[in-house]
Amino acid sequence: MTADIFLFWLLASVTLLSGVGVVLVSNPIYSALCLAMTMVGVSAIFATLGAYFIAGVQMIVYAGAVMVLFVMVLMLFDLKTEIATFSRGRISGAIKIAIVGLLAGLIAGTFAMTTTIAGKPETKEKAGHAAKSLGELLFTKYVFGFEALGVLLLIIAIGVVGLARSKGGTHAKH
Amino acid sequence: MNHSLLMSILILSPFVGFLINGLRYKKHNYLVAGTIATSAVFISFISAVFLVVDLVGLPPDSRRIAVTFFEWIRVANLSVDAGFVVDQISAIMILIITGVGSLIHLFSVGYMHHDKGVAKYFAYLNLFIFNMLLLVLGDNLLVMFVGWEGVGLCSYLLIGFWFTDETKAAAGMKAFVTNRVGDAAFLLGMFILFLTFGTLNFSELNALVPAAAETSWLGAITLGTLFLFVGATGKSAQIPLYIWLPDAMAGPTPVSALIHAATMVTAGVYMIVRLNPMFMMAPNTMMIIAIIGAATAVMAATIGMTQWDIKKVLAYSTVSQLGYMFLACGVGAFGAAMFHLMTHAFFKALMFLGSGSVIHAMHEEQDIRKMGALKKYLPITHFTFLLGWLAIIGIPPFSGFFSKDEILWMSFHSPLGHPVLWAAGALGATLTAFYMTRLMCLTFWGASRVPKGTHPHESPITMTIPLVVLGVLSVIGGWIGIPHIVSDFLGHLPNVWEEWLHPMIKEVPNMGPADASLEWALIATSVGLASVSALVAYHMYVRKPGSASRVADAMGPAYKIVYNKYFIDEAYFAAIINPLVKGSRALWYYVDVNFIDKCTYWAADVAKGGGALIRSLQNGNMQQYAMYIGIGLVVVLSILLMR
Amino acid sequence: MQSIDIFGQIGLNHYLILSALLFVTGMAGVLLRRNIIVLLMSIELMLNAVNISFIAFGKYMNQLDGQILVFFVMTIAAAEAAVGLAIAVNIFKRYKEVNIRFFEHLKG
Amino acid sequence: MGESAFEIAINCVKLVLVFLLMVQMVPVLVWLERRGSGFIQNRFGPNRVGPLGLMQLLADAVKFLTKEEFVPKAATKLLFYAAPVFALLPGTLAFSAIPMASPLKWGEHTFLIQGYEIGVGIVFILAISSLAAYTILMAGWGSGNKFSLMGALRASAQTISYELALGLSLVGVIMMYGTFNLTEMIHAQEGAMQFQAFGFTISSSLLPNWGIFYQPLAAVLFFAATFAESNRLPFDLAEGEAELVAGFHTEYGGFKMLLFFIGEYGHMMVASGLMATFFFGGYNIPWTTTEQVYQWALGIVGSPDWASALSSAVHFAMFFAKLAAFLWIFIWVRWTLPRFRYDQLMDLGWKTMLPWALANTIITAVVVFAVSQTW
Amino acid sequence: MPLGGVIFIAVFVTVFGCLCLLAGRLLGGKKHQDAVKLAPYECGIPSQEKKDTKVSVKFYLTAILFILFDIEIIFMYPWATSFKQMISDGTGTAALVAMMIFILIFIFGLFWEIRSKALEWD
Repeated sequence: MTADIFLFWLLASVTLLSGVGVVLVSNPIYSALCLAMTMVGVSAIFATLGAYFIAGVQMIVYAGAVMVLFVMVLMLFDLKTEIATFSRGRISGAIKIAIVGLLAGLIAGTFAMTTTIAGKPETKEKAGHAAKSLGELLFTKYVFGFEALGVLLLIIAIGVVGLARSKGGTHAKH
Repeated sequence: MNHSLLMSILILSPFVGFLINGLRYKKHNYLVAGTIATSAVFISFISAVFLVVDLVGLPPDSRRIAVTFFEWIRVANLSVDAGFVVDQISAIMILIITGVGSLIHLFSVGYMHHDKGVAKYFAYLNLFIFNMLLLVLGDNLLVMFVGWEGVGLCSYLLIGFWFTDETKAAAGMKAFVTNRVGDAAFLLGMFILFLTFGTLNFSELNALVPAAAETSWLGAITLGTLFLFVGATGKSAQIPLYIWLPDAMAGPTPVSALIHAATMVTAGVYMIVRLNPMFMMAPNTMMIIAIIGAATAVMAATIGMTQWDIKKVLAYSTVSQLGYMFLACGVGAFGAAMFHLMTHAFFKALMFLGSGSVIHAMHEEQDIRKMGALKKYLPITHFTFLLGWLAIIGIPPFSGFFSKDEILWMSFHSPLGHPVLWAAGALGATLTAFYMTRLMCLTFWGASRVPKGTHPHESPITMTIPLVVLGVLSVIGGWIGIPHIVSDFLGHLPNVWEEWLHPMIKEVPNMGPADASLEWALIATSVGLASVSALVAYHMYVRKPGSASRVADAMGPAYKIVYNKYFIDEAYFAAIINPLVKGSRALWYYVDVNFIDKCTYWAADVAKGGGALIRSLQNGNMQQYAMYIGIGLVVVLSILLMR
Repeated sequence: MQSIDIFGQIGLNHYLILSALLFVTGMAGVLLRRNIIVLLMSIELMLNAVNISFIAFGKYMNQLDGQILVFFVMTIAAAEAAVGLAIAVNIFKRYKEVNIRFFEHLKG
Repeated sequence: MGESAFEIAINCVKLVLVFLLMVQMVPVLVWLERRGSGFIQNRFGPNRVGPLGLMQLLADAVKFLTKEEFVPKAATKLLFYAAPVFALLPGTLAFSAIPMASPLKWGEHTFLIQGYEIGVGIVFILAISSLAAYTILMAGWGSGNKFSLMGALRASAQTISYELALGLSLVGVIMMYGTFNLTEMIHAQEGAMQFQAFGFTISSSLLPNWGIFYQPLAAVLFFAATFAESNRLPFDLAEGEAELVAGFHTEYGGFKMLLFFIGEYGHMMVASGLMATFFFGGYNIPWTTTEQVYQWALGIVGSPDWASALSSAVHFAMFFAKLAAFLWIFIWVRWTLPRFRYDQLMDLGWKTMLPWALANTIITAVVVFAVSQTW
Repeated sequence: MPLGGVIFIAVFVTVFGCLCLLAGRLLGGKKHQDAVKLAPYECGIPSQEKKDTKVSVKFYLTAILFILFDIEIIFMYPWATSFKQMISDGTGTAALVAMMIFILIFIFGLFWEIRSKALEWD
């Protein structure tokens, strides 16, 4: 099991580091690329947890679609020369950082002290089987949510076209 | 027939008429609206007749048809039902209300046909009938009070019916405000009675009262009845709250006939009669009622002698006659009060309608100085008016004679009465004879003073039919209550009235045996005085026109005082209204503007400042919002983790 | 309390704490960055952190519901990103501005 | 990754071998492309260096290596350098997931002739290839040249547009096989045609049991979409030379350019491998099953270990043949069809292929459902 | 677990690429660089500022629509794998109906986009 443990620490550190990179890097394009890296790392973590299909979906949807959109937008509007990275205000900045730190400690502490789920991880199953059960669950228990999401996506598609159309024609104005 | 069904038809029929006319008033012409309203009241009248017939069929001791529709209020030990009861007293009232009411509705069809708001008028009239029925049928004070307020509202609406005329609108408001004073007292009386007896139901109250003997000079019963009486003075236009009634003549004449002569103004009398066992337990109240009644009778009569407006004369006459009824109540002659109430309803409604007919003929002219010799133009009106005149001045065998005589006799004979009261009553009768004769002379007889261009004409048939019917009733209405002494003389005619009311009326204790010769003497005196007075008036206004003004001049200041209604209105203004207005203005300025408003401004400033302070938190900076969420999360998690 | 080999034994808590740290990192981004697009990305980061929790719980409780929920969360996150970016681009086109503080002027 | 150090080592070596195979295919393909284009266009192509110009490969490599190292001034250095490196990744990672031959059983060990077996193989490959857009965008933006950027945007827009048709066309395939696993798919295509319908088993030895006979529409759509995915003619709008010079790699030269080439050819190989796997039976020899081949090999060599090795080799040869065939089709099409206009390209992706893929999905679902009913 | 393999080959390839770059740098010919050469490539005319680049927002609109439709397609995958299984489990009809509704929504969206000319390139 040492390989698994090594993998966890590797992936956790990669994910966390790139996550921190998102916040700290001042060029938003690097931020986006860092986030893409985080997504890939999270996907790998899903894989270590046996959720292979979800890992793939994570890659396709987040890394392959959402982040591409972000990068595309950033490149499209060429935001390299950036305004100041962080918002002004020393006091509020200090408070915010303190909150973040406290929250990190608190959540971690809460988990460490309270989580008592003693269930053993399921025995190794064929990944394909998990995906199949996922499909069955999706189409029985969660079928309503599934259809609702279909409608949501339709609405978003229509709305986004409306947004993109509004005031500005097809070309970015300068 | 089913009593509750009859009762609901009786009560709701006018209400349905009100809804139909009220909700669609713009679409109706006078004929449709009048037909709807009149038939609504007529249906009510028929149900009333059915109910009364059923009531008559019951044995005398249990003549009572009670219907409870639902429990209206139940709070702690206050329990009020929407209960209605037809008994001997309310039976008379519903017959008068619906009967006279339908006649007046019929009259209105002709009288109001030129008016634009005719449907609205009929709607109000129907609403009034509905409320009046609530008032008389309610089996407890609260339901009665609902009707009481309802008729007040309708009175206000109808007095101010031509609200575009400011004085008429003001008259409506005056009536309403004056009534409010009485209503407040009525409420206080109700509270006191409820506190004392724990119920508002009439029969329960009347049953409980005899057991609770009054111990002190001004106990709960005296106080309660006194307050109720003040309420009655408001509604029934007695001293000191009569001032609204003459002004109420601003409304359409049929309204005056219905509301301000026949029905609503008698509500106070009705209320006292309904609670007569309780009033009997409060001799102090009784005394006050008798004195007020007698004083009102005389004072209103004196004012009536000097008025030139045909309706004003009738209005003061009404006040005066109501004084008689209160006098009767005050001396314990409740039967006589009810009797006079009924006969008065007939002849005064007749006279008001007659005056309406005259006004109609004279094209809205109300000043009797511009009339005279209308006999030939308005034969039917004149004849019926003549019947009313004979009835009111108490000439036998017209109805007024019997009821008025009964009152005068009782005020002399009853242990609660006093010769002075009788003397006041007799004086009032004399004055009544004078001013009514004056009215007849100036309106119908003597020389014509009708301005050129005015062509008086007899009224249409819808207006004359009610006059005729009421005329007949004015003549024969008194025959059901012929006094013992007269009936003995005529050969033992039954006194239907007395028998009918007997179970409901508490006997005056210590009533001595009637002295026949004394009674005859008193009757002769009052009739004689009235006749003489009438003759004098005839002489003064027909034979020698002008002598009246000489007399008035001779009287000088006294005449002036009377002509100006004893300056009562002015006195009220000086004593109550102006100080009230000034005090209110001072309160408004010093308390409201300078204190309360400043407090509220201060509160507003605080809120505004606080808002500005808090608004700085809501500055649109999304990250700050997120920070607040974060702070909240930290706090919540800390609390969770501490536990 | 028995001693636990923190580094040698990977359990649920490890994933949860990783998720918490990622979440907090994303939150720091939301709180501190000024570029609206970076803000949107930080929100995505937070959502991802939550997804890790879902999957970890799902695995350790032997249930697939967690994965379904992650599926849904991803969908909604993508939709949110789409709309958020569309709005940001719209504003950028008109005002040449991506500073979050600028968006304060859009009220009313 | 493996239970023991031995297996881990074997797996690592295997992965490196797969990668090297892929890299070594590139010069061959370049040569093939140039010779092939010459053949198609009725000219010679490279023929000076070595026999049939085969040594041209080496000469090219030397040329690439000795080119001047050049970075434009406006470039963002990190991205400019990182892009070609990352260009290698998607192709390699995806290609490693494709099974290339039947497993080799040697003693107690079983060696899969592929980089790694992934349970959700299709999803993995789609996920990996969706990362290709980053390379393009990084290169285009990192060059600091507006032609590069526009080329990159065009290329990525095109890539993602065709990814929809690509992904959707696979839904029918997945439905058919009921799995994401590539090995299971290959097993499902063994032997001669045989399937269940209305409760009957229908078989025909006329045709192999290949996916293309069940999903012809999906095969056409998938193949067309892979062309667009790999930015090859007739879909090479990103480097529309008249307008955009050379697309996102305008500023690249030398070895960096070579890495892009490797990535592009890697993409082609993945596409070809997937075509073979999904629709043409993978490493299976037509009309036969893996078991039959193994028995045949056992009859020749006798030892189970060697028989397994032999059958793996035969299967590998079969797979390689199919791969080469599809690669040749790629080259063939490139030099045959003219280029699309950009709006035509997008219209084709969104308005033609996507609806057809949807139709394919619906038809497949309905047919699968109907055929499963028995009466 | 194949994940280790994936990571291994990814790292290996990255290192390989870096080595290649290094080799190109080391073996590359001598440098002649001047301002014109270092300027962004332009067809013989002085290069423009990048700011002036006008890029059609169509690209990002396409990307957004891609995300939305991509998710819808991804939703079909678990259904596709388990469809046969569900048919034999007896829930096939419900699954088919659910997916048909979903696909109808998809088709509606697609055709709405086509009709509203969101996918037109000029």
